[in-house]
Amino acid sequence: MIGHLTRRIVGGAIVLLVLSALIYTLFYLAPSDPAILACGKGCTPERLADVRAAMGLADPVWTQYWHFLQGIFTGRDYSLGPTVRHCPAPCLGYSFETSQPVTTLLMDRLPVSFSLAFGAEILSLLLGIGAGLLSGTRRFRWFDRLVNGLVLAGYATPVFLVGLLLLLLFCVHLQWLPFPQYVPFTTDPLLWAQNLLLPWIALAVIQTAAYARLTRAGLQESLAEDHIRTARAYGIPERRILWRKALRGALLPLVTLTAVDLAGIITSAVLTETMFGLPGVGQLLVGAVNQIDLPVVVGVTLLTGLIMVLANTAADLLYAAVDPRVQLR
Amino acid sequence: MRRFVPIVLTATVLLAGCQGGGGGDTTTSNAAFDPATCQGGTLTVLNQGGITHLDPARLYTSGGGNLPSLLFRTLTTRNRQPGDAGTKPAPDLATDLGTPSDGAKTWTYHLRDGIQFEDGTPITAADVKYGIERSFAPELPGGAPYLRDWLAGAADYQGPYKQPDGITSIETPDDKTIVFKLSKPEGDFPFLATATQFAPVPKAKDNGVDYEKHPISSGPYQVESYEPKKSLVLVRNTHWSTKIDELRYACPDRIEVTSGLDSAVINQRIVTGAGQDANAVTTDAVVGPEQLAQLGTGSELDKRVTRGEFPSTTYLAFNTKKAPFDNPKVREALSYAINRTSVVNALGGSAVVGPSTTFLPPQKALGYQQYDWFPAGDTGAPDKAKQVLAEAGLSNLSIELAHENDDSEGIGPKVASAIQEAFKQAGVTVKLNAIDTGTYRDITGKPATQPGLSLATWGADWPSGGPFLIPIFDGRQIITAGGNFNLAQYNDPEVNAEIDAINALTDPAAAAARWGALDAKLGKLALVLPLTHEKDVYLYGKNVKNAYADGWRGQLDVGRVSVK
Amino acid sequence: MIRALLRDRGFVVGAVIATGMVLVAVTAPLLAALAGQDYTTYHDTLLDSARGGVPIGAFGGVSGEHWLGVEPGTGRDLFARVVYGARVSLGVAVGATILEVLLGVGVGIAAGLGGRWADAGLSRVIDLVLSIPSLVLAISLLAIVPQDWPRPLILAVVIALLGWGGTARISRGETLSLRTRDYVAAAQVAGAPWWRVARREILPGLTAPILTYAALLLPTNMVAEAGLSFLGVGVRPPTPSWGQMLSTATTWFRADPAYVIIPGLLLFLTLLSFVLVANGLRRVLDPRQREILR
Amino acid sequence: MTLLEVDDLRISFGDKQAVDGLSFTLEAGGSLGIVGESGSGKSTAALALLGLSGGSVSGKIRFDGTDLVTGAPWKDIRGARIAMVFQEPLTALNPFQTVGDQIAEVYRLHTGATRRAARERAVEVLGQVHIADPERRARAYPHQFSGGMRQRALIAMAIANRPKLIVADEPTTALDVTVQAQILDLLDEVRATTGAALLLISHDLGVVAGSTESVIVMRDGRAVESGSTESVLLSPRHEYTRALLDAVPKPGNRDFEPGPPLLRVRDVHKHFPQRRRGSFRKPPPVRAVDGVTLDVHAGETLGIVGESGTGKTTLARMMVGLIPPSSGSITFDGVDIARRRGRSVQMVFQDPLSSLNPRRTIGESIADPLRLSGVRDPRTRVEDLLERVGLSRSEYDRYPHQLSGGMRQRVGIARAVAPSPRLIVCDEPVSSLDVTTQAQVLALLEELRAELGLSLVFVSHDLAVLRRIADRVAVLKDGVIVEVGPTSEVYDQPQHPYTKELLAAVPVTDPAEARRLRALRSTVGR
Repeated sequence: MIGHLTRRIVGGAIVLLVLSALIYTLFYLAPSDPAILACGKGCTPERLADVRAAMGLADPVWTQYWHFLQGIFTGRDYSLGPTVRHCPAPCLGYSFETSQPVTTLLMDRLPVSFSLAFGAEILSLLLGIGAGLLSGTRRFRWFDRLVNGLVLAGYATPVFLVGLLLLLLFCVHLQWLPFPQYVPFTTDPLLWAQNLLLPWIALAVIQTAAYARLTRAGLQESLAEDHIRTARAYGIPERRILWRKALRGALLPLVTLTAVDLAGIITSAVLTETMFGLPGVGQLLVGAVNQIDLPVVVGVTLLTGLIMVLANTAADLLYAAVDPRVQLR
Repeated sequence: MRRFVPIVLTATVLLAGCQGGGGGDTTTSNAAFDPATCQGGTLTVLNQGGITHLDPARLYTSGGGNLPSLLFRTLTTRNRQPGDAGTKPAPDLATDLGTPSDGAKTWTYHLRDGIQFEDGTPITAADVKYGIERSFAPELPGGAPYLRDWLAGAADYQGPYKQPDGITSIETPDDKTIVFKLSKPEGDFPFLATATQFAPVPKAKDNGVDYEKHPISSGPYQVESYEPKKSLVLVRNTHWSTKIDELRYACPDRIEVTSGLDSAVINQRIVTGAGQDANAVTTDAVVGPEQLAQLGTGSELDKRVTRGEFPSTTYLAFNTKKAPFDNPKVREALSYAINRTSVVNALGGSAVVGPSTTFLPPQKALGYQQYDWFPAGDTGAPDKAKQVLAEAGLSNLSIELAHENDDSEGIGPKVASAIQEAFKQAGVTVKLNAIDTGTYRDITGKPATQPGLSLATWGADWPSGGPFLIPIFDGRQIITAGGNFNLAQYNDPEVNAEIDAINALTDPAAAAARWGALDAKLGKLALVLPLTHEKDVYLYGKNVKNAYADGWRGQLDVGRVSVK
Repeated sequence: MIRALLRDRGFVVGAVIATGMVLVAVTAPLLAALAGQDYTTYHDTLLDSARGGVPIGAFGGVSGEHWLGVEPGTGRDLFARVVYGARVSLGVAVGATILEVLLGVGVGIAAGLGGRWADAGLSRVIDLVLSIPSLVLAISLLAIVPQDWPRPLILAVVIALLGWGGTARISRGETLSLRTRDYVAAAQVAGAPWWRVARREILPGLTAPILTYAALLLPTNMVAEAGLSFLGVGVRPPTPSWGQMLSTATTWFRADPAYVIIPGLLLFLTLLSFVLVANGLRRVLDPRQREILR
Repeated sequence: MTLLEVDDLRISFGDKQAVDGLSFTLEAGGSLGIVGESGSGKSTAALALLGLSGGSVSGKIRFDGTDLVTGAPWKDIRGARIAMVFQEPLTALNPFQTVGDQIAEVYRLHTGATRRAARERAVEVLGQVHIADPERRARAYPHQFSGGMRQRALIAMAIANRPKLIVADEPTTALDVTVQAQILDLLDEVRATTGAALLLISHDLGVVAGSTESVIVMRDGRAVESGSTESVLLSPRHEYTRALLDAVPKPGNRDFEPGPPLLRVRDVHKHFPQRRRGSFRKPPPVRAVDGVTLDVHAGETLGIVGESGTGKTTLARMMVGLIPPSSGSITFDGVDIARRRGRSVQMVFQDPLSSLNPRRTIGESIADPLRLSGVRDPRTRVEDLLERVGLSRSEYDRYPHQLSGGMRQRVGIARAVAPSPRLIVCDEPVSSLDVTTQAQVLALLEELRAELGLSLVFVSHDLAVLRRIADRVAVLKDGVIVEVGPTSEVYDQPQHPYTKELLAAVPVTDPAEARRLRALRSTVGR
């Protein structure tokens, strides 16, 4: 268990290291120069050189990368001009564009992405498992078919398409819902939910179907297992068999999937956030890429990479927790 | 999605005003408005582009900007009047527009009495000087380049952090007097003095890059909270009063700015006007197709519109040092071939841009004179173009067109495709060359790397012909190392001499007439191919009063609106 | 097998639509010519410039000449753009899928048949690829690649480079399981060298799972292309792509809903058809009916 | 007193008649065996006793005064009065629940006992089935038990409610021979101590021989013969019963003069490294084969016997050079086996389905080694070989899944003899086949050996099979050969205690002998 975690952590660290190095190299090779953007219109070459030096871009790329790594582990100092500001570890640097610490920017955006991901995940789990149970117990044939068809359609639907259609329907035609704008949960939970409802639905449409199918398949597989026959042979009531025995096996794959999907929503939220104009991590990234804001791009990449690594580890641990047969080594 | 110019405060974009060209209905609703009793309420500002830097050294705005001028008073500022009057500068911290001497090479200002920072400290000439010096620091990039160019001996100045001795060409003989020594005559200096770099900064409060977290206000409001590109909340500055500032009304008690919104969402919200949105205005979200459909139909929305014009031209730049654009016939032929309707549609339709046959946009203050030397009609004259090309012995012409790789600045793929198609009608094959937006100006601004044909925009930093024509046509402004705007690489001593002569004029009206004549003269040479000029249509909320298009930049003047 | 496939109604419907789409993509110039249109010509007279350039007429300006109406803002023929758009969407997806399969199967077999160290090393690489936030990296990559490189090719390569992990993992897993089969041992006892084992014994066993997986990768890659084009890092104008159209549609969907519905519906239909094909293949080829559809 | 009376039981699934007029009775505390090959309907009949057979059921099942066909109070019957012991002990237990909880759950359900009492009962019955430290083991999950322990746990679950009838459906099929013996002994013991009747279902005549008083032989849903175990097994009247008994391997008797050593195994070890658990200490490797020295002589058949996990497959694979030994040497004709692969030594595998590539025709599979040894157009040779192993020439183009198990194993043998090897190592070649097919394949191997002058290494867990075919036998335990010698010597005068234990565990079809062995086991075992 400890060994497994150690390996996971080391492996995750390597992934993050490779990712950040990759981004640094790519941006170094890229033709764009963030100093030009900062310097603005009418920037002379002399001024540009000064600005570049002030932004720390005059150093060779490996020196920049080394400073970046140092910042993560020991923090770094930034010259503000007359004074020096210390950025404590883990310091991901400062945005070229807005001079804000990248960590602040990320912390600022995370609640939005998390709200989006968790809401959508919970919604799709509830609907998906519900539908899966209904169709898995084969009580309604037509429902079974419907779920089957929906999962195929869900797989074939890009989130931005669903998003557009939902906006068209609910915000423009029916005008039932406001055009989404992010309201922090702490400000007004009701408005928070109301505004996020459409993005949640857009994301859930796709996942609900997948979960329904998985639940249904898992349930059927689970009900066909030998130990269910044993339970029947020992007179355990069907209801109890379904809820206590079959469901657990059926939902097992969902446990790992949920963790990974959650990470997937956060990391691929770019599309949803762009679609609905939510100021999350994904939107931050798109803006940063356009502005060649390297520290922010690296920051977002590392954050999403970290979330993926954590989710995968969490999935492993969860799996081990719910399935006694699994031993983490 | 037209996110073009009016992103109020971003560093990359130029802002300037206009004569209020189309703004016929600007004053109609103001009959009952009384600036003495307008105070109260909270104004909501919904914007697309956020404020990236709230540091007066880094802001690139003219006329003091819209929101920044609520915090930063400058030596002069734009005259806050509807219509033509609004295109003139007016004294702000200074007692007058400045006294020129030495043939407009020296400008002297006196500060008015009673002016204070938000903490009650009196504002001195040294504070103004320090504010200007800060803008030279490479740690604080982004501001307009004119001061570095104009101030004598300031080109190599590295800012007060590295060179605390300061700039010698700015003198402060006493707390109330500040004198600028320029390297050449500049009659437009009162216009430049509206820039935020001319706002006072108390040296004791300067903490460099972090200063923007809470810049010390000299205006009617002070910062309550500020998040770059996201939000800005302003509350009253108790050390300001209408007694020391006649131009700003500062009606709302509180101003809440939200940025980073989609323009369609902003306009939708203003139209609906639910809750706080009834008190909403926008300074950068021009109306989209959906609202345009509702305008002019006699609906309630028609009363909630301001129309202005921003002096800006989108054009095709010919590199006359590169074949085949060194041949005037080619430039003429393309001028005949252009289909301006396609370009207008690509930029959002006739409500928000107009076709241009002149380089100067149609504003009186700039000295606009109508001309159309190569009439292409609404949709181009491909046959005429073919004929000109045939005369020059150039059929089957194949050229490359450089453009930005996104449409955010209005010189992206959409416009490029429209031009490609128009030239195709004239038998000219165009290959599109998309260049990353981040480096576009760098590549086009270096004669060594400048493509033969590129899309460009130019906006005036203040409503005068000088900043519009000088960087583009003054042969001495060709900067080979980079940052060049004279993309035609045109150098005619006669034109240069005329520019100098106009620059020395301190009467704006006289200067305007000569700028207009110069533009018409240059137009005959087809050095550039003008495409469109900006028009701005903004909506405002139900409760907003005294909303008129600011004559300098075509936007609502936030300094004078009321929500009471 | 084919008979079994033909019994699957979903597969048949999917295959018909998918084939149709492929045909459309291949014959795009012909179809556009048939409609008497091309995808670049501007029709300014069909737009209401005062209203921002929305098409004049019902449902996005549908007429006898413009079968699906015209594009708002430009007046370009939507039918021509849609059929040419199919080329990009399908081309990029097919290209990326082929690359992913080649790369994934190669690495997977190498890891599965190689020694302990080769497996350990390659498995780490596969894990790395799988744990990369691919959309995030793709956006950065595509923003950096020089603009004048052939865009569809770059798209396919980027999508493939970030997406071959799944194929590799499946190939490795299958190879590891296949190599324990006695028939592989039998071949080895008979003295077959490793490459002969890989080609004759392992590869045929990989065909079914990889084919099923690849069939699902195709729509996934189409979504990826559409998503990247949607975000503005896809193909360059005037080349049309469905994702790009949907991206433009976000500004037009209130004023010209038809512009959302046409490319959106096509994208959905095409994706659905490929998913149906994949689902049918899976049912027939993969008797264990593994739930790779998620 | 009659506990269970089944009269003219018919169960059909659509057109298929799975059970076709089955009748029998079972006395309280008595024992009955049902024997039949797969598909004979024996399990369906057993499930019908619990109303779990599915299909349409008709006829009469009278249990303890209740009719089980026309609806029964199943809640009081299942697990309480009739308890079932299933074949696959791993899958028959819920993997997510501890063993103790599962037993307690069943007990509570039927007795309404408190949680605590149920728990105590679970521990008690686990002790009753001889699970050491039942208190602690009750808290373990099924996967933490060995196969034998799982089956004990299932039996514990069965007796928890003191049922009147225990139905055991192939309870020992998946188990090793010694464990099988233990489980059968346990069932016997449980029957004695609880007074429950036992219905034992098996395909193996040897299994029922020692454990039941009477027996029914089923075929195609019908009882072909029934009676007391003694009379049926010792003097069968029905020819099917006779055929079944005949197929049980009989001791072979071949006079044999061993030739010179052909394959020499010298002090061979094979250790598989274990993955690190925790980050500190590397665990010791698994010693699959731990010092084996062995000769295979020209012309002989060497049997290697061992239970699962004794390293016999590893040894077999090393003998053909598939796995390199960790240390020691294996030489063929004096040359390292790794360099002789392909020509001289061939292998026949256990699972004939897995040993043939499902995507290639069987002809191609056989032709492969021929091609590798340089034959250009091997089709005719392959067809000859097919004929030789008893298949028709036209089978060349068929695929493995189109053949029966026995035919597939013939293909496997044809492939092995194709490149004219001198030694064939057979790894459990008949263990997945029906008894009757098994006999045919063994006969084929013997013929080929004589005809081609082959040497055979025959690895098996089945002592009876080895006794029939092997000239010499080596007994493998924990990677070490504990005893080796001529077959008759090893079987008749076993020296090593493990050999004795193995021999005592072998199920035999003679009921008297079976009882003798059980008595022997109880003295050897404890």
